[in-house]
Amino acid sequence: MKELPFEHHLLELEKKIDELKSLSKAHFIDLSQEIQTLTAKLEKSKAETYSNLTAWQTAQLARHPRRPLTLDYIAALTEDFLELHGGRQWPDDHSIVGGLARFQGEPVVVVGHQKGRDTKENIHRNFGMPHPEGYRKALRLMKLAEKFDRPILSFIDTPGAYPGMEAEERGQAEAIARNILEMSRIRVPIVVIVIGEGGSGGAVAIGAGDAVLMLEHAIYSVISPEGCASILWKDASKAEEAARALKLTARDLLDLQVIDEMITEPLGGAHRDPKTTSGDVSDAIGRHLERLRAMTSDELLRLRYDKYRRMGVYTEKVNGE
Amino acid sequence: MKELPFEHHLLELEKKIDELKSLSKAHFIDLSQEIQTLTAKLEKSKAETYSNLTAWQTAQLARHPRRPLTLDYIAALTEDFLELHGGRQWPDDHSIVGGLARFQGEPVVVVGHQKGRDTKENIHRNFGMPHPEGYRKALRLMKLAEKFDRPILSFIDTPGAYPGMEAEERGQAEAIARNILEMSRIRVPIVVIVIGEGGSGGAVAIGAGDAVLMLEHAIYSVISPEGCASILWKDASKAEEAARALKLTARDLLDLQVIDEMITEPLGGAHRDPKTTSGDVSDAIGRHLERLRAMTSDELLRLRYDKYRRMGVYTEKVNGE
Amino acid sequence: MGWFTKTKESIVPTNLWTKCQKCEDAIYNKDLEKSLHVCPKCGYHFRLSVSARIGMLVDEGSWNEIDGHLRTADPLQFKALTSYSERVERAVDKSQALEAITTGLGNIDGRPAAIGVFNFAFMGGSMGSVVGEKIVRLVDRAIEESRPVLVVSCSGGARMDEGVLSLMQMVKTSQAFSRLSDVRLPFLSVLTDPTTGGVTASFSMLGDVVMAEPGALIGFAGPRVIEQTIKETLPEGFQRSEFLLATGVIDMIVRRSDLKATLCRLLDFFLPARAVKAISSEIPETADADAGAALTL
Amino acid sequence: MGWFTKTKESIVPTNLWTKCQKCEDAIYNKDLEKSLHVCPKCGYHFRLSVSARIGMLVDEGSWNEIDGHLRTADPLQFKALTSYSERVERAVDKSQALEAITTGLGNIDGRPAAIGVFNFAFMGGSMGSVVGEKIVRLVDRAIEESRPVLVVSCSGGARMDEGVLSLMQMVKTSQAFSRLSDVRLPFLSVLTDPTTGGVTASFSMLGDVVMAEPGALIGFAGPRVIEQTIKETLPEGFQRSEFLLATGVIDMIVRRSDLKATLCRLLDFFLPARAVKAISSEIPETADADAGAALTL
Ligand SMILES: [Zn+2]
Ligand SMILES: [Zn+2]
Repeated sequence: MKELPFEHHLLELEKKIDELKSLSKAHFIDLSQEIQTLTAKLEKSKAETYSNLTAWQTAQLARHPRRPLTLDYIAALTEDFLELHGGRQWPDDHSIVGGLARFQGEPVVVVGHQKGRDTKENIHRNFGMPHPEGYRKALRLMKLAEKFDRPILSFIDTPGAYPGMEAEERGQAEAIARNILEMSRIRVPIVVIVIGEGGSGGAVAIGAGDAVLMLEHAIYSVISPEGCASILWKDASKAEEAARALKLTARDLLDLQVIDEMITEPLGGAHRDPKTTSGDVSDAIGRHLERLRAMTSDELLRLRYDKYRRMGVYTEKVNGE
Repeated sequence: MKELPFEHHLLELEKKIDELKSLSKAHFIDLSQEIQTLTAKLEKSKAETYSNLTAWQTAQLARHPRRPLTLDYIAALTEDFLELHGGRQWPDDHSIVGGLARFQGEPVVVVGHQKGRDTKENIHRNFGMPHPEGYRKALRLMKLAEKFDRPILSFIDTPGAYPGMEAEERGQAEAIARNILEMSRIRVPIVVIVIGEGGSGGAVAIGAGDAVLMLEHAIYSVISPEGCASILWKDASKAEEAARALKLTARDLLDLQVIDEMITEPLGGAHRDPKTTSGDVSDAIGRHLERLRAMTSDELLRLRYDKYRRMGVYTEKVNGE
Repeated sequence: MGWFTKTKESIVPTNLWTKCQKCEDAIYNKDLEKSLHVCPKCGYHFRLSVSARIGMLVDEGSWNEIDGHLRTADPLQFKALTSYSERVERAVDKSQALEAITTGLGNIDGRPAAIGVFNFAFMGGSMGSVVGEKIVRLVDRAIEESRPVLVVSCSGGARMDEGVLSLMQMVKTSQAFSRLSDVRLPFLSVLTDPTTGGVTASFSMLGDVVMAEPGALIGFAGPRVIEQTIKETLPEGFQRSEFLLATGVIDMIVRRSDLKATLCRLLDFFLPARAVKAISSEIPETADADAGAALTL
Repeated sequence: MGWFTKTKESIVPTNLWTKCQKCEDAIYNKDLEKSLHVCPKCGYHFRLSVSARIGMLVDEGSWNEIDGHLRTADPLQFKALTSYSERVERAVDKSQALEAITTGLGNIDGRPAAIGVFNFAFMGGSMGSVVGEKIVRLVDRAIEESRPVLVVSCSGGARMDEGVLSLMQMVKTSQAFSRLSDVRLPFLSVLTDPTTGGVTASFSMLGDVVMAEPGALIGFAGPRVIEQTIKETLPEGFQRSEFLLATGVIDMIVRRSDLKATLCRLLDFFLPARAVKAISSEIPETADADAGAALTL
């Protein structure tokens, strides 16, 4: 497993415990006391580390190469997934996947950004960075969901819209704008789950739902910490400071009332216990879906509108300068 | 002016008359008798020729390089034309034009195939053969018309959808199908005018309207005479026979009840008197628009459905073999 | 005589064996039938007869053909080297069918549906007035009885011999599916080798889900027309199912052996208020879903 | 002091002349003002101040600013090298405005409209909570009073200093225009140099007609970000108005001198039951409409 800098001492401890265990086994020595002490220390240290992650550390966890990806959640949370590739727009964009599935027995449409696990996969998936066709494919699927009155699950995990020439040529901006507008009209519940990186316009293009849930160690931001640092600090190495300043963690977003719920991750992050994570994600989605399905579509649209209408913080000075 | 084979004797006569006139003028000889005789002969010959055109001759007139094109009709029939390029699909397709205009004082949306006048223009316009984006642009404009309750004028003049690799790649078939489907739902009147070539799927993709008018010397067919000849006769030179067999003239289509009205052209074809032609086109459109605007949109959609529902000829044997 | 032994490609003299058009392997006919006419070696999908297609999809005893009596009336009195009427009669003889589509009502593993199957053996599955009318009546019937619609296309396009009337069938059929869509009944469109021209450019691309059998030629313009236009040879795989998946035109590629189970899953997804159990055990995970990705565009 | 004499590009020492950024000609300031800040020689469109923009579009005496008192509350307590509050104060000083958009009601040659004009001088015209709120209120007001909406955009995108809240303004503003669309009031969107990021990728691309001034930089990603990504220099003209016309993204390019007349024609087209006379004499036929065609993609 790839090591993140702040996990170093934990991994060292884990290694030491393993060594003691082997030693004990190989030489029939009773080291249970020592092992127990170290394990307790490890657990304490883990708890300390992961409950006090900085924003930058969270960003690193959000991008962890072993972190569960959209297709992992689809596999864990749903049955009978049938991927649909036809965005009816050239070409098929592999950085966004979607299709039909059953969630807790009920038919749903799922869409989501898809990153890769290794270089080859990442090239195929364009590192989870969509071109315009990706959004249009997602929109087609969401309209299909609307037509057949099926709720939508949308998984967010992208560094952002792809900043390339062809994406611009083919109308990246319009595609994102169109999706946001159309999502405000889709007459079925939309549950959004930020599972990793919520990168700016690329995220919001499939993220403007009724309920926005976010994993504890996911991030959601208007710009990457690196991008922000290089613009505002003129120094990309200030990413750590930028991450803090941007308020991009789930706890921050809960405070800012941008998300509806933070889904706690197992100690050490989703990748250390994907099963528990997906169980918790499933529960959270289920709860929100139940709430949203009880509404008429008029209510749903009104509340969705109000939700985003309220976002933003400003003051009104009655006598402006 | 480019000469069509069947016009040869007429052009010869015209030349002779001009010669006599110059002669008379230059030498102060009175040739008025001769000129009058020849002119009468010319008129008679013209009437004979143009009222008895074969289907193949009609096809040649329909493709005559001097024949008025969509933008010519827009300029003659409407005021305040504002071309809109944004199909919101890469790239802008110059073989289909469209925009906002006023027809007889009322706002309308116009769309149409656009051929070129010369090689350079034809390359720019792709000889009036659309790619998928052309249809999608037309559809966007038609939806804009629907949104603001403006009727649609659609001018048909294309050899057909472009049979190229990129067009296939980017979903030519789906784009045509989508347009046909969406046009059956557009809640404003759609008046279609076949002004030159009505080439197969490329034509019908913007041609499924409430009223389909057709100029006398236009053609409208499922396949070009040349294409048909090379498939069914295995010989492209049989185009003349194929043209006749295909029943592609305005009179044929009137008989087959595929068009609603044939607009008579000035003797010799639209290009010999564009002003009279566009006046007649304007009158015809005006009449149909008036009729269609008197309907509710529900009536309109029902009648549009019924119109195409009826098309086709078949028998029902009660005891099938 | 089985359908596939009639194909001109089957050059093995005996009726016991058929040569695969792709891998050239000789396949014992009984095996080919068992494998739904898919080459056991290379997966090549042979063209299927209407009866075989209905047989593999529709529950035994549930099939009721409708509108089988409709026949063309030769509206143009069309004549090329031979007359249209003659060509039709020959097609009837050759295909043992009256027209290029068979429509009817049937159940797919217990799920009622309205089903149309194109017959390529009848004038290349071309769409004229009868095909158009039969499709519209099928859709009307589906709306009456609240059935989903499935069409298995296999067609060279519009039928030239009916001129502009066959062109109008594109409008007539597409607007019928617009009505089906208005009442929110699903349309599943299956494209098989080949589906081109006016059929591709009308209703068959309008499915809520558009799927294709592997390796099928699917396009608007035929490959020869394109090659004449661009004066180049088309790359291998152009306009094949895998290419259409990669270009975002179709939703999925479904192997014939998975087709029935996939249709069932789709119907269960789209149809309201059916308490069905998941049948995921029966079919593999989205097979071939990414096959097109390897294709270089 | 006039706006353009402040730009760092105007290196001519006197305030009487301004140097054109494109053709480098020195232009007498009075001439530049008369030409609506368009270079008389090469047609370069200088960036316009909010007051100049309103002055050229809105009938004298008809302008009523609304919501001018809204100010940011620094929700993140954001601090980079300097704090957001400081940056805002500096922007207020520099631009003599309280925020990056001015909104209000006014008439365009007698036609009532709800109008928003971005102010690039205020933090690069970036969209934060206040800009979002002002746009939504403008749309609300337009719906109340049945007015069409015109927004002249000029923005670097979302305002980083408000973090994810500025991202949410994309949703907030876009959904407001969805409501405007529902009541069938027109939205005319004018893009000026530059319009990028979250403003381009939200409401400003959602106009019933989207037009741009000539030569404006318009895109989602900024050119530098793209160059860093692809590790190449972008071709001349990439992401300029003419490029966007050729790529089918925008509807038309309108020269500043034609803008008011074009807006009038559009409003007359879209607004119901206004008995207006054609004003085609005033402006040339779709100028620059095909300029982008020459661009090699
Ligand atoms: Zn084989
Ligand atoms: Zn200049």
